[in-house]
Amino acid sequence: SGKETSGSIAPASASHRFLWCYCSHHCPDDSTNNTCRTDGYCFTMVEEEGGVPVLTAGCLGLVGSEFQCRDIGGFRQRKSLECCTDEDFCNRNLRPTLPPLQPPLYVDGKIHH
Amino acid sequence: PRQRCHRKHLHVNFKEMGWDDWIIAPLEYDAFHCSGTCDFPIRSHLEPTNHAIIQTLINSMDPKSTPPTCCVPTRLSPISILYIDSANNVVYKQYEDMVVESCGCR
Amino acid sequence: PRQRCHRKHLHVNFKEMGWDDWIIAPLEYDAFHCSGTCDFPIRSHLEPTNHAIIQTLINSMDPKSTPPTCCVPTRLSPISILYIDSANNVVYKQYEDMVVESCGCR
Repeated sequence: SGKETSGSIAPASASHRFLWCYCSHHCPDDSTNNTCRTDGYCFTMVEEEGGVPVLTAGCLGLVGSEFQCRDIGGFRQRKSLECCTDEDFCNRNLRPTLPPLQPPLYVDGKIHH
Repeated sequence: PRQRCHRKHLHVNFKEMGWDDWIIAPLEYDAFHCSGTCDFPIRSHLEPTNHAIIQTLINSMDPKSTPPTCCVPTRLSPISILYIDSANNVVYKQYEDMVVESCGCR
Repeated sequence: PRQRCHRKHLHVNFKEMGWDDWIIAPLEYDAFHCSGTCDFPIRSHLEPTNHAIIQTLINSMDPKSTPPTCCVPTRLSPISILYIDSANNVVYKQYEDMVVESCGCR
């Protein structure tokens, strides 16, 4: 699920200035010191990989940020993403939490995973 | 871990392709190519379209319903080639979109 | 036989994505997507760039050296969405590049 933090501008009206973000895991090739720059949003995401929560962070463009920074109900993999745009490197302090585990389907006495 | 969408070298050798009978120069150059995965969220440097983002979201919800988006060139640049044309003239011509400058998810 | 690059249906259901809390209409639409192989020679309707042609040639000569080119959207069109923004205003906005009109090899 994705959330914008309080104080951040709604996706559609983010002004066309550039924002510096903290970046980890798959920064742009020309990135220096784990930073990147965008016309849109910084993000931090937590996703479960092999049972372990992994944090990644970086830049999202303004185009499509209304979709990428939005809560998504049905991700196959447990993951949660938060966006921000209020100040440079605002994603350094974001700590999204993994959505709760889906309860297994319990039908006529047999547990279906 | 799987490598994300990025630009990689692609050495093109016109001689090996048997084109040194019409191409004078260059006989080789680096065209680059794009390779790697396009996972959610698609970072800004991969310049996703709205459609690419929607497709990526749906793929991550139901991988069987649609494939992930593909890592392809988003910016290309030309090179000029000196060659002999069919009338045996030596020609110097700029060929568009011959070198990958950046890759993205589409 | 493997299907060549072409456009296929992709039904997008914003309600299933849990977005009916902000999107009023449409709650579903056909975004289409691109699928299929990009084999040599790449037909004209797939609008290959020079780079795509060179990469396809090299892939057919030495498949290990580079992957084939990828079937991706080459022409997209917008849709307009009626939604409620974070300040609780009802907004009607055109979103670019939401529907695939044609596919090609890149």
